[in-house]
Amino acid sequence: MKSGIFLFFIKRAVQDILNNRFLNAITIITIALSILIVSAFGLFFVNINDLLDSWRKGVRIIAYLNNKVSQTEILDVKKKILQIDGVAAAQFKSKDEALKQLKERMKRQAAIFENLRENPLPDIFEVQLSATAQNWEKVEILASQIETLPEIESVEYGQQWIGRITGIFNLLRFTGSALCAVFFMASVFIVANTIRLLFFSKREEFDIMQLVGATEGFIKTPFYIEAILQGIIGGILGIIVLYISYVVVVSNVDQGLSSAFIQIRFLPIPVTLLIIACSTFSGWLGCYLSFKQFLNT
Amino acid sequence: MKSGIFLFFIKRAVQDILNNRFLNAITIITIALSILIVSAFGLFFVNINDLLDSWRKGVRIIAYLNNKVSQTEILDVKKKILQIDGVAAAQFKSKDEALKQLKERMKRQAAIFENLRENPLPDIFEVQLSATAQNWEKVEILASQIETLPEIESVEYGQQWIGRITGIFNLLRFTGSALCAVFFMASVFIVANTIRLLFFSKREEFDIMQLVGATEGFIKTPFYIEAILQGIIGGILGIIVLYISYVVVVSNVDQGLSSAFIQIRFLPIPVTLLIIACSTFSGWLGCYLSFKQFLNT
Amino acid sequence: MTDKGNEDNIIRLFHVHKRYATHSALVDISVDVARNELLMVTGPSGAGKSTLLKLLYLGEPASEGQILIDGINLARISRARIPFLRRKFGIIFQDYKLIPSKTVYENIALVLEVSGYKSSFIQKKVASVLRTVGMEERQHAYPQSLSGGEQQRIAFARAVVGDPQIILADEPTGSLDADSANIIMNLLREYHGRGTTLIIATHDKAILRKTQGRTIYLNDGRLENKIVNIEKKPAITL
Amino acid sequence: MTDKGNEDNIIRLFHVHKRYATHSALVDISVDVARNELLMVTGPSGAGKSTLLKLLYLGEPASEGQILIDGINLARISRARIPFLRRKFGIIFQDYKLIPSKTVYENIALVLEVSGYKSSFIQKKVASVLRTVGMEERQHAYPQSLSGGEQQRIAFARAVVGDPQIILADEPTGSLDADSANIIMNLLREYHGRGTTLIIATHDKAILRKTQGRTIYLNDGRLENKIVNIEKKPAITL
Ligand SMILES: Nc1ncnc2c1ncn2[C@@H]1O[C@H](COP(=O)(O)OP(=O)(O)OP(=O)(O)O)[C@@H](O)[C@H]1O
Ligand SMILES: Nc1ncnc2c1ncn2[C@@H]1O[C@H](COP(=O)(O)OP(=O)(O)OP(=O)(O)O)[C@@H](O)[C@H]1O
Ligand SMILES: [Mg+2]
Ligand SMILES: [Mg+2]
Repeated sequence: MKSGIFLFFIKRAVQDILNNRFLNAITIITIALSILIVSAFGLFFVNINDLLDSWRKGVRIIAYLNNKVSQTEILDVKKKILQIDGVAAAQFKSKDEALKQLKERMKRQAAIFENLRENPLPDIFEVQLSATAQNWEKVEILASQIETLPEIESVEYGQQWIGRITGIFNLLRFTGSALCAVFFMASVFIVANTIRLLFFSKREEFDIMQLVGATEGFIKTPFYIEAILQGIIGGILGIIVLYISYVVVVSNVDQGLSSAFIQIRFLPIPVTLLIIACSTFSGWLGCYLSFKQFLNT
Repeated sequence: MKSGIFLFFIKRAVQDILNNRFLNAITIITIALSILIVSAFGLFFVNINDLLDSWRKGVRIIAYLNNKVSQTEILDVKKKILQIDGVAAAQFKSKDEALKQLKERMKRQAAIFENLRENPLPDIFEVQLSATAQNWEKVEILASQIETLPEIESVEYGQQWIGRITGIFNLLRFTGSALCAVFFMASVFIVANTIRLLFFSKREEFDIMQLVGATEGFIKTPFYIEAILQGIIGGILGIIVLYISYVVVVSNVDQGLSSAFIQIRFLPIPVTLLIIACSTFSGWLGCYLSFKQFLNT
Repeated sequence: MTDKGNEDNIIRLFHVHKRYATHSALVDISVDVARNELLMVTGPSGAGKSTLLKLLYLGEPASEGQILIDGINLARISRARIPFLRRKFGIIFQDYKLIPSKTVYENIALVLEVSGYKSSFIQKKVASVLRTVGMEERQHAYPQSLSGGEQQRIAFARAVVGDPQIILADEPTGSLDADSANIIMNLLREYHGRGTTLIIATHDKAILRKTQGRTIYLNDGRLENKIVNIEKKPAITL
Repeated sequence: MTDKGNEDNIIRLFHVHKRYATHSALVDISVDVARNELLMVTGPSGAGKSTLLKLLYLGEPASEGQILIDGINLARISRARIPFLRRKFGIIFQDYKLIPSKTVYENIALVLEVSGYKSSFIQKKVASVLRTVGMEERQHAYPQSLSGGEQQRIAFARAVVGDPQIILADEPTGSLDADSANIIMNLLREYHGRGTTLIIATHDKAILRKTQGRTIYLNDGRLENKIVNIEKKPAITL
């Protein structure tokens, strides 16, 4: 019985969509467009984030060992470093290795190194940070923690660079998230407003149905179904258009980006589903607001 | 007479907006929201662009002079370098200066330099590039051009770094512009669709006016004015909301960003005007499409 | 639900007023309508006939006074009960109030769907009522494509399809030629014969003359009961 | 503009057909209406009366045949000329067709604004026509807040405010009580007396009986001219 009624309501909703094809097409397109906007920005933001992350991964602390540390003590030092909270890995590099690398890096000034009698460089540890520790304040704290170890002469980390990156990170994260929130809310309201405009043309129908004894549930249910269907369809359409654009863009861009180290990825499935869910919710909200306004008899 | 008629039409348009306050409020809010989306993204994009530009400004070519170049020839070399297309400036740096800087940069490895009998470094020119030359291919070409000068021993430029930056630049520019275009078109359609939904509730009115002998111009003009007014009001509202958000964000962010070298700026006035113009155009378009559909008797 | 003392009066109005922002549409109306009565409401244009009917089905609330429908006080009815109150009525609206986006069939079926009838029953019932008003061929047409009189017949069909306790007919034959009007009036009388309470608002003299029943006369929102009865009674006997 | 040979026939229909998707509304109608004639169109519900009027003001195009209005062939009229054709007519629509978002005053003034009259003239003219239909106090009301008969009177006022050459009145008194109907019919006759061509579609026997003029009878889309005249002429002499 109950499921029969529900089927009847779904039938009525679908019929109403078909009866008002023009209006519904316009509504669904509008919904799809606003979902497209939100999800396109989401996609952009996710990939910018990936990019920033990949840069940030490069942040590491160099710990210089003092000369007194013997070959045998090195493992102990490593253990101590690894025990510090926020350290992900520590890689030992002997003074000879370091000199070799330095020579390589400074090919042009190689002349400098020709006159060396002995290697003046210290042994070092390259300390990699865990993801949570990759912000400026954390890096500073970590660095000073490492420096307090007796075996460590001094530490180095690209202070200015990290400062810069952190500032930009914060700015991007902040404005990006703010934009996401704004876009999201704007879309919800656009979708809801569109549904309201759509249902405005139904006032008469609502009124007449009430006059022939329809309960509010009887009137509302099919329209809620309709609004939700439109939200779902619009949301899915928006995501599909985004995906197609994504595929086209990626296939064109990746050649020019072969040298780059980042890979453009699509929105993760959960995010996609969340977006569609929000589109659906917006449809519901528009319907709710419409009824709140039109059905006050 | 003509201006009298026009005044009459404006009066009718304003009256219609006031008569249908609810619908018009919803329409204007929707327009404002989509303009907000476009302009917010525009603002984001403009500032990201600024950021990228400020980084790119740092790209320079280091030209190492060979030992045979005497102090007197240096001015000649500078002239030659400056004559190359794409070079914006060239700054001479003597070998002593270079060593001093190197020592400073490599404080930790300062021990290396203590044993030097003579300065092994060459004199250099730091070559700054003009804005148009700041992409990877151009930099390479310029570098090889400079290298062919007899007085130049070799050149150095952050190949990998520039490659990276260029790839990311291109990607950001490309997707950013694409997003701008998508957002823009989406907004135009959202605005137009909103106006269409609004005017859908006017079909009856259009019909009746036609039946009592109104010309199409008589019917359309006030609605065009109405749609254009809505476009303008919605556009301005969107920009105002963006500006307020901008001021709030900037005043909150700038403290945390005191270390950063970029300054967040608002959209340039011409862009703002363009956005409002487009909003207006979208209103017009929606009106045009509505009439195309409803007035075919 | 039924109030014992007034079991025979399905509709009772006590000193009912209806005021709009600018003026009064009904002033101090007190009327009882017995179960299965046929009451005619007449009066000039703007007298308040439609307003009176509107108050009964809660199309508008009364500004003052009490209205009892089948023992239910309309001033105290809960929002959720209103649809059930309205199902007691079959209403022919003066302006038909057909849903433009639904076909003739759908418009009529709606009344039965609202009450949760089975679709096979609905089909049979709607087909039969369409046949009685001679509109079975146009069941898939939309209201706008019907002539005025055809729309009015559909409005009649929708009003009676649910076999309501009370039929409110507001100018039910205003757009009909004499023959069609007679058919509709005879159908209404038939429903009356089967026990339905009938209230007909009209200014059609021919109908007033030909229809047996009490007539009340509204003028400028006021009841002028006696005057009409005097005026009309001889008209029937003519 | 005027076709010499038919100067006295302001409206001419030659073998006009009107077909809708499912059926024919008018079949082979040929009628001439003389300048300043008063023509009545009658027939049962759905006969095609409203459709016939609709063809005249190009509310719908004819499916077949020729229609000449004041010498203009409607089949060949350019889109831009249609509004000017329509200004020859004053139309009382069966369903009134008042603009719901405009007040009574604005609805009537619209007809004059459309033709570009000065606002001081419009104000005077609208006020005067509102007075004649007894609706001057309701000029700021919206149509939905008017009773059926009041709306019909506004529809009449709008039809005549522009002093049109031809008045098309589709059931102009269907929602009016006898007194109001008489007032409206007398006003129509007055316009006729001043030279206006008048076409009235109605099935109100009282009006047909009381109004002098030619009557044509439509049945199922066909003209049954002679039969009506025989039927009616004696009615008038009664
Ligand atoms: N919503 C409203 N707002 C203001 N006035 C209204 C409203 N509805 C009706 N009226 C006024 O109340 C009075 C009574 O209206 P009602 O519709 O009851 O008249 P009626 O007797 O049915 O007339 P008719 O025979 O013309 O249909 C009229 O003057 C009308 O203008
Ligand atoms: N747009 C349309 N589409 C299909 N059929 C139509 C349309 N308009 C009118 N008809 C049909 O054409 C026929 C004639 O309609 P018309 O409105 O002319 O009748 P009428 O003589 O005015 O009747 P009434 O007295 O009831 O107003 C009717 O059967 C009607 O259903
Ligand atoms: Mg009424
Ligand atoms: Mg008709």
